[in-house]
Amino acid sequence: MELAGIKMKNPVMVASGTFGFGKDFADYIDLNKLGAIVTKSVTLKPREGNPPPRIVETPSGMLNSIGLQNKGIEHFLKKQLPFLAKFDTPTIVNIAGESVEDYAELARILSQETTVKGIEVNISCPNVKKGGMSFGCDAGLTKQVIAAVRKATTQPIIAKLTPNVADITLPAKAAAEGGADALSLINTIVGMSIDIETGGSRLGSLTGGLSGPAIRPIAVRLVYEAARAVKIPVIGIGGIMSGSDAVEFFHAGAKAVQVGTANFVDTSAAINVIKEIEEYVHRHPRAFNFS
Amino acid sequence: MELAGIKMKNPVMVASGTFGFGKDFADYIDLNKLGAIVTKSVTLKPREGNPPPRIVETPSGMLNSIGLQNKGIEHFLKKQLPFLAKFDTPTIVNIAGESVEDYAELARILSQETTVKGIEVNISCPNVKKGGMSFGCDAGLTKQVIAAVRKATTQPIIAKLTPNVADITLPAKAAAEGGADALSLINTIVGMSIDIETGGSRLGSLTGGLSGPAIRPIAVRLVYEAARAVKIPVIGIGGIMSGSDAVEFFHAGAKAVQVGTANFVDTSAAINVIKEIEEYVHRHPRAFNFS
Amino acid sequence: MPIQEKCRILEHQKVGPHHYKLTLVSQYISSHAQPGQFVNVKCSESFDPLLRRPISFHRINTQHRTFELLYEVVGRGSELLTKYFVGEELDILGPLGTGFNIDPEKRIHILVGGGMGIAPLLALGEQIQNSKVKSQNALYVLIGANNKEHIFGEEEFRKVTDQVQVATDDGSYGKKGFVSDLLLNFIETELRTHNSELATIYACGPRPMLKAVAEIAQQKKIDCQISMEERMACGIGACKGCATKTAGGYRTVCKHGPVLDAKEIIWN
Amino acid sequence: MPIQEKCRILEHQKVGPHHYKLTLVSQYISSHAQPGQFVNVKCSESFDPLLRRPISFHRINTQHRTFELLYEVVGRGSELLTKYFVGEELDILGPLGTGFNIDPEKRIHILVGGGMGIAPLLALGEQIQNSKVKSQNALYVLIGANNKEHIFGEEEFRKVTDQVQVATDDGSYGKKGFVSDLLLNFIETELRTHNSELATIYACGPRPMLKAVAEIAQQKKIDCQISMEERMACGIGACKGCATKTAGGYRTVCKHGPVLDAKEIIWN
Ligand SMILES: Cc1cc2nc3c(=O)[nH]c(=O)nc-3n(C[C@H](O)[C@H](O)[C@H](O)COP(=O)(O)OP(=O)(O)OC[C@H]3O[C@@H](n4cnc5c(N)ncnc54)[C@H](O)[C@@H]3O)c2cc1C
Ligand SMILES: Cc1cc2nc3c(=O)[nH]c(=O)nc-3n(C[C@H](O)[C@H](O)[C@H](O)COP(=O)(O)OP(=O)(O)OC[C@H]3O[C@@H](n4cnc5c(N)ncnc54)[C@H](O)[C@@H]3O)c2cc1C
Ligand SMILES: Cc1cc2nc3c(=O)[nH]c(=O)nc-3n(C[C@H](O)[C@H](O)[C@H](O)COP(=O)(O)O)c2cc1C
Ligand SMILES: Cc1cc2nc3c(=O)[nH]c(=O)nc-3n(C[C@H](O)[C@H](O)[C@H](O)COP(=O)(O)O)c2cc1C
Ligand code: FES
Ligand code: FES
Repeated sequence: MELAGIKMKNPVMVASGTFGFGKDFADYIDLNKLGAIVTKSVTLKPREGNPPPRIVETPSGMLNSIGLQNKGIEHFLKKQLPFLAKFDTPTIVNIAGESVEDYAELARILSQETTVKGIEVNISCPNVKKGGMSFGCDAGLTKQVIAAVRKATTQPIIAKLTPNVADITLPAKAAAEGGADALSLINTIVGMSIDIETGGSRLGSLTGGLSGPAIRPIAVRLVYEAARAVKIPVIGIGGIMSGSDAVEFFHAGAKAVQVGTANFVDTSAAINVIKEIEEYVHRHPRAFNFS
Repeated sequence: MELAGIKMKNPVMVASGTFGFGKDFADYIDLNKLGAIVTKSVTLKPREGNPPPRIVETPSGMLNSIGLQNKGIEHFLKKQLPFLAKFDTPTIVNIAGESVEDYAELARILSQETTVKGIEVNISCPNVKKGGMSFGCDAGLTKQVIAAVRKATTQPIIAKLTPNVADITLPAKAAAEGGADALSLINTIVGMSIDIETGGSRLGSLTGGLSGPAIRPIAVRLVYEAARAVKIPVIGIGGIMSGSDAVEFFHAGAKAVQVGTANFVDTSAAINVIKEIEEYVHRHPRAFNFS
Repeated sequence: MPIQEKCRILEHQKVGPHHYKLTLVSQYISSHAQPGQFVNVKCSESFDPLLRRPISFHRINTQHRTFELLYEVVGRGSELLTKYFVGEELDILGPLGTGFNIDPEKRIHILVGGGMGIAPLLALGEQIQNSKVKSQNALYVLIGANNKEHIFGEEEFRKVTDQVQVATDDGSYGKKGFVSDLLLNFIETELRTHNSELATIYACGPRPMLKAVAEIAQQKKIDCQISMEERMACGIGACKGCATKTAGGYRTVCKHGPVLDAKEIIWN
Repeated sequence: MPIQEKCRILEHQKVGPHHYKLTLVSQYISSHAQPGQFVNVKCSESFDPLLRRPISFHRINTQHRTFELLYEVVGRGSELLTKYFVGEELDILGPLGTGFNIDPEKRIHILVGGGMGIAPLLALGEQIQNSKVKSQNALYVLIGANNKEHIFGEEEFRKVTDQVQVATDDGSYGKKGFVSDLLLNFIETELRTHNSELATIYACGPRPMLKAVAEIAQQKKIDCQISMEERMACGIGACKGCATKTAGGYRTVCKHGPVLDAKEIIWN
């Protein structure tokens, strides 16, 4: 199949930030089997991330406040991309910036890399003070960021949207107008958990991003709405733990999906999702048109 | 304690729509022990509600699309209020309308009733086509509805806010400006669940409202934000299953809480929450000031 | 009046490929339960699954202060139920809802169960046979299922009446066909010699079967009581989540039902 | 290289008020595990709780192809773990992380465990005593806990060394005081006659205790390895959720750790 100009074996990718840069999972699963690998967010300069604790479990979900810890684009190109390039699975690089220019610069740097098959633009990270979600919450800024990235590269662009908006169709349309080839949603929902003994946040930061099965009904609804608002393909993300969860997103209008938190629960989660979708498609040959 | 001018034995109410009009729970618990009873939403005219199925379970949560089924304000006053009036627990009537005038009219009718101790204005129901959430999503309309209710009654007014907004502080402030004596949040989050065999919604309606522990981290965050945006007291709602969950909301800035979905899981849920809060306050005598 | 109570498990047996029988102890619930009513069971301590699961009284044993549930594993709630052991306690809400109404004027009782739908009918059959007017009553039991493995309760039903007929969709046991075929055939043959006004049909099973039964009942002008299913949240009438469409508007399956007059039900 | 595997439960015993010992079978994991490493255990089939729980190797038995975990019930994950029976399987990820480093140059090994912190130390003690240079090694074990009931492993430690000291906060067993007091006393008395450069402290336990131990080690210029804890999501280095502050920046407890050089750790 092909999605936004990216050739994939199947419509199942692993979601940014839940799969590192692939290496950690290569011990457990065959990376060649994945539809695509979306890297952890890469920034221009190294980021040390947020103070611990960075993880709190919540009912059927988790909050994280990683804060985009990563070693920066240079280190990525030198140390992490070559590993990913060895696999017959497209690498989609997720980029995050603090300004429109950051995004454009990242896209420009990546545009030279033939082993990069697509760019996912993270305008939806709730765990950073500057940039991040503030771009995705504002349709005008969304369009601006995507347009700047569009100018900087000919590679396929996926705009990753935040659920923390009143009307998802506005940033969805804005991203499409800015020149995105696809949308991916949802990123995490801003949440908070308080330690009742101390009265303070259970995370090192005040808030974190909620992910996992708890948010799936919200994600399905937003994908449904976004898919009807734009003509470009939509990638469904949010609490996908099994093939049936993925199929729910396909019915909602998604053309592909990303598996996130599930990777932590089961290292084979994405592989199982792929298998279960195949079985579903076998049972329902006319349900979807993956092409 | 007193909240927004309503005298209560404790800061624990039961949430609208999860406790009927009290009668169904009187078999199981002593209604006199509750801080307050918030009735199911009452509308001017009877509403038959949405087509079934109206309930779908989701991971650590549930979607509902009841659609405000109720027999209207007249029936409420004649048949349901007298029962509630027998208890030494304040009745707060939750009202829902399709227009500003509906809300005002409902408030006017209720303003005569001395056994009604407060009005909760539901501008946040996601399960109706007209009115409901569309008021709560728009700060201007929020203010208009609350101001109209304010003009119609001297009873304490609680504005019930929807989480389906980008910035909760806007409707929060608008409601305060409109004259609300307190805010309650959150109502349910719009969600969707698809039957993968049929490809259609698992509910009789397309979407439903997500409630239960799954949404608690989101609710705590929104309460935290709202409590810092306004001077009037905030009532925390969303996934409260135990006393510690309630305490989390108090730490977030809530002055009282409402127990919703938990009532379905355990008929004594609200009573247990009350007990557990007492134990907490006993262990931490200076943690909160309930007065 | 229903209560919420922790009930001790006296027996828990596998009785079919995915089917279990659970015997619970409760003086109060066993002495207040009526056939057709149900309990709402907490299947886990976790929030996932969150809600209770409704299960009908399969047998009510006032004397032993116990009641039995017959359930099929169809998803996670019922799966978790299988993990509870004899001696442990289950958190139960009940008896809930409105059960079957045994009209003392009726003399011919026709129980029609499809699949797990036989669950509440055994309690009903036993009650009819224990009633004072037993000798004047004729009790017929028609049960159907996909195949032989899914036929339950035949033995127990035979203890209360020798008029038991069985059908399976695949013909692996009893007559080949639907239980509604059994019903139609029964009405057109054996019931022809009786006054059908003295008869009542009590039915429980999958929706398509119930619809077929309701149509036959209407066509043959026989009273018919149907035990309905709907997704539930509270189980006690508070949330209006279990509404089903009836001639009188939406009615709660958990309180107004689960047993409804077939004439009232709007099938689509 | 770690794997994800379903491991059969060979034994599962209650060994304390809220404490259990679990013996699991895995040829691969038992033959690759190192003391100080851990496994990430799936405690339920439900999504609540969602994440795996990290538990250290308490004992590694290569010969029997088994490994033991010693765990305390402190919340829902560990509570659910107690419901697994002998013969059932647990979904295990491991061996994970970087364990203790037994420097062949060192001759004096001081194991300091607080509460459940003794869990990984038994595997370490046994490995030190099984090593070829055993006769040249001196192994000291210092364990502490709130009270007598919470002292674990003493008997097993005494099988590998007769140098075991115990302290309890309330004095209900052994010396009254903290295990860090034992350590200080030990260093200032028994170790005085030795070359402290030949010594290494290996510590595991609650954070305040570890901090105290690290300070003592630094003050006395003794090498110190500390097994840290942090909330985890993936357990395999992918998510950066378990970061802890070190002199070299944030490091993952699950991959770079859990055992870290005490000098590297930034305590606040
Ligand atoms: C009044 C009443 C009495 C019942 N009596 C019995 C009984 O005696 N024995 C028995 O085995 N079952 C009985 N049921 C059905 C039983 O409640 C469901 O099978 C059970 O809730 C499924 O739970 P689960 O978690 O195992 O499955 P889930 O994972 O929740 O769902 C599995 C499948 O069952 C369907 N389902 C789930 N809940 C319900 C529900 N409340 N009504 C209809 N379909 C549902 C789902 O749509 C899905 O297709 C009764 C239901 C009602 C409403
Ligand atoms: C590398 C490592 C090795 C460990 N080895 C052992 C062991 O051998 N034996 C043992 O009993 N325990 C061990 N633990 C601790 C164990 O992982 C936690 O006790 C367990 O995860 C608690 O899960 P729960 O669901 O029972 O409790 P929860 O309900 O999750 O939490 C109960 C309490 O424990 C705290 N907690 C939860 N998870 C962690 C965590 N990962 N790190 C620190 N605190 C946590 C919570 O903040 C809370 O206060 C280890 C932890 C780590 C990180
Ligand atoms: C620990 C963690 C780290 C994440 N880091 C990133 C990130 O760096 N960039 C990004 O775009 N999304 C990030 N996400 C969001 C996920 O890619 C995904 O959008 C979200 O978790 C919802 O999907 P899920 O419920 O399947 O996890 C992260 C999520 C988690 C749980
Ligand atoms: C079945 C159901 C019906 C509800 N009906 C109403 C209603 O009529 N009016 C209203 O204001 N809120 C209604 N709510 C929202 C609850 O009052 C509450 O705000 C929400 O469920 C979140 O709290 P919880 O997670 O504790 O349930 C309903 C919720 C549920 C689950
Ligand atoms: S399930 Fe709540 S009213 Fe029936
Ligand atoms: S838990 Fe994910 S990196 Fe350590």
